[in-house]
Amino acid sequence: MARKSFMYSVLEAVQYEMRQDKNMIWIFELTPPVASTPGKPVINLETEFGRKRVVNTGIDENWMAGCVLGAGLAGSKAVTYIPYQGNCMCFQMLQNHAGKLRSMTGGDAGMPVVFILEMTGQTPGFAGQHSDYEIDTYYAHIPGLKTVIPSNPTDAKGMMVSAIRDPNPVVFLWADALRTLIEDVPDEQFTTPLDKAAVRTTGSDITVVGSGGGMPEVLKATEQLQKAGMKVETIDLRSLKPMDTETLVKSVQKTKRLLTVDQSYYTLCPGAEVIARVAENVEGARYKRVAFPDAPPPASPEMFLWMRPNADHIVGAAKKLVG
Amino acid sequence: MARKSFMYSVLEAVQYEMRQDKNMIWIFELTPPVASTPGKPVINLETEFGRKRVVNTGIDENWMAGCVLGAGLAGSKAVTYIPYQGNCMCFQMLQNHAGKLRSMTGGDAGMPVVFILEMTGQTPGFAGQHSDYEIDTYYAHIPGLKTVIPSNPTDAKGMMVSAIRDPNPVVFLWADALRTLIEDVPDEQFTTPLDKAAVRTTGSDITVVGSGGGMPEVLKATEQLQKAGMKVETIDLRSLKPMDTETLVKSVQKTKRLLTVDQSYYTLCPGAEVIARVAENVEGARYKRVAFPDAPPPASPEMFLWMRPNADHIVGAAKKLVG
Amino acid sequence: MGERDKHPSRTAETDRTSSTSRRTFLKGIAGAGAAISLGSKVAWANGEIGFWAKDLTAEQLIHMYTTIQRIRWYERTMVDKMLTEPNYRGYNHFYAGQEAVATGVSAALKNTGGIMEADLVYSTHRPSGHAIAKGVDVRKMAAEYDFRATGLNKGYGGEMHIADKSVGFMGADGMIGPGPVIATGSAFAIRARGSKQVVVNYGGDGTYATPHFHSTLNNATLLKLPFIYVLENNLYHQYAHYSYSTPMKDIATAAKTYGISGVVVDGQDVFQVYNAAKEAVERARAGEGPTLIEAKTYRYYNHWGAPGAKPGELGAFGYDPLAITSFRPEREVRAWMARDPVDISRNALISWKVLDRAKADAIEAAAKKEMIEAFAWADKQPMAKPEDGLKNVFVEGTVPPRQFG
Amino acid sequence: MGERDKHPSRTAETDRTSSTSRRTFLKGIAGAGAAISLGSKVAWANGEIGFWAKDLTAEQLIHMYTTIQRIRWYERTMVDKMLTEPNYRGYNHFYAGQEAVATGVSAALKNTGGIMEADLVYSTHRPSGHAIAKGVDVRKMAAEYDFRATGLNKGYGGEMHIADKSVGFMGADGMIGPGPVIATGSAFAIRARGSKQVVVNYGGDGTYATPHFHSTLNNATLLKLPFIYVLENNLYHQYAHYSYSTPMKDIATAAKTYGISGVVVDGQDVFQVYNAAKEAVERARAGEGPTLIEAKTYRYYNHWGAPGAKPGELGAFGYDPLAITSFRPEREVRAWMARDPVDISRNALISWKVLDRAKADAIEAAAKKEMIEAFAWADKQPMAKPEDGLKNVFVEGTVPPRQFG
Ligand SMILES: Cc1ncc(C[n+]2csc(CCOP(=O)(O)OP(=O)(O)O)c2C)c(N)n1
Ligand SMILES: Cc1ncc(C[n+]2csc(CCOP(=O)(O)OP(=O)(O)O)c2C)c(N)n1
Ligand SMILES: [Mg+2]
Ligand SMILES: [Mg+2]
Repeated sequence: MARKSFMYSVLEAVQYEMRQDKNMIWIFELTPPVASTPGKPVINLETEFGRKRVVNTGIDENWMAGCVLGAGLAGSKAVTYIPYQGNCMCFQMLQNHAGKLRSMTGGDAGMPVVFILEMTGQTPGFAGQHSDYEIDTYYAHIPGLKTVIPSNPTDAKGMMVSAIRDPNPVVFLWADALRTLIEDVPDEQFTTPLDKAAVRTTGSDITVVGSGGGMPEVLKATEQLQKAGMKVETIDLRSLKPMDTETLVKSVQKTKRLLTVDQSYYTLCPGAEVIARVAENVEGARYKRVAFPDAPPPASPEMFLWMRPNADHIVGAAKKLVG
Repeated sequence: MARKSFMYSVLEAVQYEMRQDKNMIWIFELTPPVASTPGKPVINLETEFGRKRVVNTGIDENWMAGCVLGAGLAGSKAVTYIPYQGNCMCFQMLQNHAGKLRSMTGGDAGMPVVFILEMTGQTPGFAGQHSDYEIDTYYAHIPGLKTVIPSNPTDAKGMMVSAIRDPNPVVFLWADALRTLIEDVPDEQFTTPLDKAAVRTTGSDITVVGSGGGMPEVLKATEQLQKAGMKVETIDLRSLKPMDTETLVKSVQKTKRLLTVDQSYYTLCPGAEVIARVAENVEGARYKRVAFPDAPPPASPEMFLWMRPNADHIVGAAKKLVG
Repeated sequence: MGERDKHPSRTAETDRTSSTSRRTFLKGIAGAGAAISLGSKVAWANGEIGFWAKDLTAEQLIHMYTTIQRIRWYERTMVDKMLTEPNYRGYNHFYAGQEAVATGVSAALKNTGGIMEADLVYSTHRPSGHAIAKGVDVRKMAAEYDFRATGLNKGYGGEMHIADKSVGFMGADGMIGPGPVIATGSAFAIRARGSKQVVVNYGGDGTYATPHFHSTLNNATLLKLPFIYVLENNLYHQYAHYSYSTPMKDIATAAKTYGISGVVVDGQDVFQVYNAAKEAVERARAGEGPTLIEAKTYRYYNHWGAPGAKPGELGAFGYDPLAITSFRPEREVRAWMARDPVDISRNALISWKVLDRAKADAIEAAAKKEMIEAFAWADKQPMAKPEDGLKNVFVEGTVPPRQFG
Repeated sequence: MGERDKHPSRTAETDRTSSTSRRTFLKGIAGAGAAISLGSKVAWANGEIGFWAKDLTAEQLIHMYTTIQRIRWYERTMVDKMLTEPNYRGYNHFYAGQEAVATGVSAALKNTGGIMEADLVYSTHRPSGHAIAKGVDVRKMAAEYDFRATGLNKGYGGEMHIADKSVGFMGADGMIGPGPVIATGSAFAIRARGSKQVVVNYGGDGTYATPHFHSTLNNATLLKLPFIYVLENNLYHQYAHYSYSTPMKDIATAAKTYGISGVVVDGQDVFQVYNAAKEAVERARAGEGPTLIEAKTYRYYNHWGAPGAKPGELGAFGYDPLAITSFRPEREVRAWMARDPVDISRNALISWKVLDRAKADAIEAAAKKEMIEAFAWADKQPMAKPEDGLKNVFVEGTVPPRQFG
C-alpha cells in the first residue's frame, strides 16, 4: 500500500500485466507512460519494455486505435492511451469495427484490447475542443464495447487490470481532472468488476448518481447534504455499458428521488439513461438532472465555471427534489 | 401537388434553393442527386448545375463534411449527402468543428450548411456495419448542431427547405427505409419548423413517441391499438435537437403512460432522453422503452427481424403499459 | 480534373484459347451488347520482379490453377443460383475476373497455424477470392453467404464479414478505409512479438482516396512493419472510374513518397502476381518493411449482384447501365475478358508442360462439381435461431432483449 | 526508424548584427545553457522561386519588416506578462522565431473585403503571427487571449480560437488535422462561385502524419482548388522530432505524388517566403491548382507557455527539459536563433537602402509600444457575463441552463 496518483495506479497495473505477457503492447502519442510517486520506483513503460512494444506515434489517433485493434485480432493484448484532443478522431474505428467485429464474424474475431480515452472538461480557459466531456455518451451507445469510467485511483487500478484481462474491447474513459487525486492504493494486482456501480454512501431520502470526473463534486455535495441532515445514497456508475440497472433500481425503490449529475451535455447525457432505466422499473419516483447545458464550453472562466455542474448546484437541486 | 418519394421531395427543395442562390453547392459520393416521379420533370442536380457546384467525390466522407463546412465558413450555402457507410467517418468533423466553431469564435463563424446523413437499419441480410441505425444518438448529443429526422416525404421537403435557409449547421438524418414512401407533396417551396414534434394522433390512454425510420411501424401499431379501443397519442419527434419537451410533457401529463420506440440501440437511445425529460416534469407516470437490443444487428434475417422493433412489439408493450 | 487524360484506357490483347468458364461467360453476356471489339495493348507491368514461379513444383503450379478455377466456379455457381432460384438469399460482390490476384498472393503465404503462426490476410467487401485462396472452407462460406446457422460465421456476417482466423483469414470488412489501418496493427503486434508472420491487406483502387491510405503507408513505413498492401486496381469504385479519385495513373507510385517499395503487376497473370508477392513477403519477413503492390485487374460483373437480377439490367451482371458519373464501356469489359486469368494460367501451364488439356479440363470439372455441391450443402443447412442474435456481442453471455419493451 | 538519419541536424550561419529583440532574447536564455555554438550551414531552400520581393515598393517592404516586429513584440509583451503578473490568465503557443512565414505569406494576399472578397487564411493552435500578419486588431486579440467580453471573440475562444472573418482570418483551430480539410472546402466554394479568392492553410510538420493531410492534398489536386498549404516545419510536434512521424526529410516532396507544385523555402527569410507565396497565389488565382509550401523554421520558445512559468523549467520558454521521446538540443535552439527573421529582414532592407538603422529602430520601438498599449487596453476590458455562455450556440437565442437541475 502506498499513496498513488491515478496515473501511477494505472501504470502499475499495466506494468505488471506487460511483465507477464511478453506480447502485450502500448501505443501512445503525447503522454509518455511514465509516473512516479514518493517511495516507489518510477514507472516508465517505454524504457522498460522498449520501443518495439511501446511506441510514440505521429498525430494520428485513428491509427492508434486501429493499431491496437489489429494487434488484438492477431492475438496480442494491446492498450492505447489516446489524448483528449483525439478522442473522437478514432470514433468510427470503435463504433463500426471494435464494437461490431465480434458479432459480425459470429465470434471469430478476438479483441483483448483497451482503449484509454482521455477526456477533460475541468479546465477553465480552454474552449469547446479542449474542454469537452461529451464522449461518455458517444462511446456508451456503441454495442460490443464495455465502456467504463473509474473515478479514483483505486478503481482505476482494479478496473485497468480487469480491462486488460477481459477478452472484449474495453473503452476506459480517463477523466483528466482526476489526475490530482492521490490515495492509498494496494501494490499487488487486484481486479474490480467492469459491470458494477459502487454505492458510495447509503441513505433513504434521495439517490444521487454521478460518474468519472463529476464524482469529486458529487461527493462534496453529498457531505454537505448529509451535514444538513439529508440521508443521501450516492452511487458512482463506474461502468456506463453495461449499466448496473439493478443497483440503480434498488436504490430508487427505496428513496423515490433520483438526481443525476453529469459533466456531459444535457441532451442524452448518461443521466438520461439512468433516469429512463429507473423510470421503467420504479413507480411514483421524482427525477431531476444536473448536467452541462447543450452548449460547447466557452473559454472564459466566468462563463465556463458558471455552466459546469458543481457541488453547490447539486446541493440546490437535491434540496428542491427532496423538499 | 403530385405524388413524390422522399428523394424527389428533398431534391425538389434543393433544386429550388440552388436556382435562387448561384453559390450554393452539393457534394455527393455514391448517390447521384437524381430523382423522378410520374408526370414531373426528372431532377438531376449534377447536370442542371454542373460539376463545379455539384461534385461526386472519392471515398472520403470526412472530406465531404469538411468541404461543406469550409464552404459555409466562406459564405456559400452547402449541402452534402453522405452515404450510410460513411456516416461516422465524418463524426469528429461535426462533433468538434461544425458544432463548436460558432461558440468558439464568439459568433464569428457562420455555417449555413446541411449534412444529410443516410442511415439504414431496415435491411435484413446486412450485418452491423451495413444496417446501423445508431447515429441518431451520436449526433443528437452534439451541441451547436440542429439534428432532425423527418419521417415522410412532406416533412422531408419542408424541413430541407428550413435546413438550407437556417444559418446554423443542420444534421438531416435520412432513414433509408423511408425511400419507398410515396405521398402527395406540394410543388411549391414551404418550410417546416426544425424544432417541433408532430402529434400524429391524439388520445388520452397512452403517449407513444417515435421518430424517423421507426415511424411507419409506430403508425401501424397505433392503428391496431386504436382498433382495439385504445386512445393513443402518437408523437413523431421530427427534431432530436432541440427536442420539443413541451409537446412531450403536455401529452404525458394527460396520458400518464409513455412508450418510446427506437430503432437505435437501447442504451442511450433517443427514447431515454424523451423519458428523462418527461420524468423530470411529470409525476406519477409509467414508462417503457421498445428499442433495438444493445447488439450489432446480425445479418441473418431470422435474428435481425426478431430483434428489430416492429408494430407487434409496440402493440404488446403498449397493452402491458396501459393494462 | 485535367489529370484524367493521363489515364490511358485499359485494353487487352486477344487470346484465342478459352476455358469453358470464359466461353460460357461470353455467351452469358452476348445478349447484352455488340460484337467483341478488342484493342491491341497488353495490360502492362513494371518493377523488378523475379521469376520464381517457374521454379515452383508442378504441384504448386497446379494448385494455383486449381485455386483460380475454384474461385471462378464459386462465383459462377452463385450467379446461376441468383438467376434461377427466386428464394435464394445470398448476394455477392463478385470477384470473377480478379482471381489471379488472390491466388498469386496466397501462393506466397503461409496459410496454416492460426493467428500466432499463419500469415494474416485482411480482405474487403469483395472477399470470396481472397478467402478461397487463403484456404477457407467453401461449404461453410456458401452457407454463410445464405446466413445459415452452420455457416462460417453462424449467419451473423454474410458475404461482407466472412472470417476464419484458423487459416489466417482475418476477415472481410464492409467499410472502405479502416481495414488497412487495422491490418497494420496486426503487423505491429507481429513485429513486437518477434514472430515471422507477415500481413497482407487487400484494398481496391477506391481505397486510395481514403484518409486511411496515408495513415496506413506512413505508419507501416515509419515502424518498418511486415506489411503488404495489395491494391487491386479494377479501374472502378462502384460507378466511378478511378480517375475521379486518383490523380496518378499508377497508384503504386504513391509508395515513392514514403520511400518504400511500390510495384505494378499484371493482375491477370497469376505468376507475375506470385513473383511480386514473394519478393514482398521475403522483404517483410527479413524485417525490411512494407510493400505496395498494385495489381491491374478487372471485375467482370457489376459492382454487386443479388437474387432477382436479370442480365442486362441494373443490379445484374456485366454492365452498369444506370451508372451516372462514369460507366464501364462494353468494349472495355470485353477486352478485359479476353485476358482471362483462367485462360492465362491454363495456357501457361500447358505450354510449360505442367498440364495437358485433358488434365486442365478435369481440374475445372472438379472445381465446378465441388462448388455445386458446396452450395447444395449450404441449402440444406439450418437457419439461425432468432434469439442467438443476442449472443456474440461479448465473448461471454447474451445481452438482454429490448425490442419487446 | 532507420529513416531518421536522413534528417540532417538543422544548424545555421552566424549573423553578426542583431536587433534589440534578438539581443534580449539571447540574454533571456543565457542563464539556461552553455555558450552559443553555431554550425556553418545555412538553412536551405530549393525550387524555382522568383525574386519579386525586390521589386516591391519601399512601403510594402517596410510593411513586412513592421509586421515581423509587431508579431515579435506581441509575443515578447505577453511573455513578460506571464513571467511577472501572477494574475494574468492568458496562455500562448508562441510564434516567435517563425514570424517571417506568416508575414511573407500575407504580403502576397488580399486582406480586405471579408469572406466574399478577401483571401482566406486558416490557422492553427499557434495563431498569433498568422492573425497579426492578416490584419487582425491586436488590441482585441490581446483581450481575447485573456477571455475578455470585448475580446475579438468575446472571450469564448481564447488563443486557440481567435477568428476575424472581416479580414479573411478564418480562425485558429485547436485540433491537428481537420483544419486543412475545412480549408479546402472554402477553396471549393470559391471555385464554384467563380470568385478570385485563394485559400491559405497553415499547418505544422505535425500535420503531415494526420490522415487529413492526404485527404487535403488529394482533393485539392483532383478539383484543382485555389489552395495553398503552408507547412511550417519547425522540426517538432510537441516533444517529438518530426522524424518520428515523417519518413522524408522534405515534406514538400509529398506534393510529387499528387503531381502538384511543392516547394521548400527558408522560413526565416521573409522575402523568400513572399516569393514562393506569390508564385503559388498567382497559380491558384489562374485556376492552376494547389501548392504545398514547406517553410523550414523554428519556434524559439517551448511548445506552450502559461502564467507562472519560470525560465529553464517545464512550461517555460526556451527548452523542453522534461521532454521524453526526443528533445530540442540547446545547440539547435541557439543556432536557429542566430538566423533570426527580424535580423534577416532588417539587414536586407538596410543593405537595399530601404531603411536605415535609425528608421529600423524606430519601427521596432513603435511596435513595442503598440503591443504594450494593446495588452494594457486588454487588461482594462470587462470580464464575460456568466450567462452569456448560453449564447452563440446557435445564431439565434440562447440554450437553457441545465447545471442547476
Ligand atoms: C466508408 C465507406 N464509404 C462508402 C462505401 C460504399 N462502397 C462500397 S464498395 C465501394 C467501392 C469500392 O471500390 P474499390 O475500393 O475500388 O473496390 P472494388 O469494389 O472495385 O473491388 C464503395 C464506395 C463503403 N463501403 N464504405
Ligand atoms: C488531433 C489532435 N491530437 C493531438 C493534439 C495535441 N497537440 C497540440 S499541438 C501538437 C503538436 C503540433 O505540432 P505541429 O503541427 O508541428 O505544430 P507546432 O506546434 O510545431 O507549431 C499536438 C500533438 C491536437 N491538438 N489535436
Ligand atoms: Mg475498384
Ligand atoms: Mg511543428
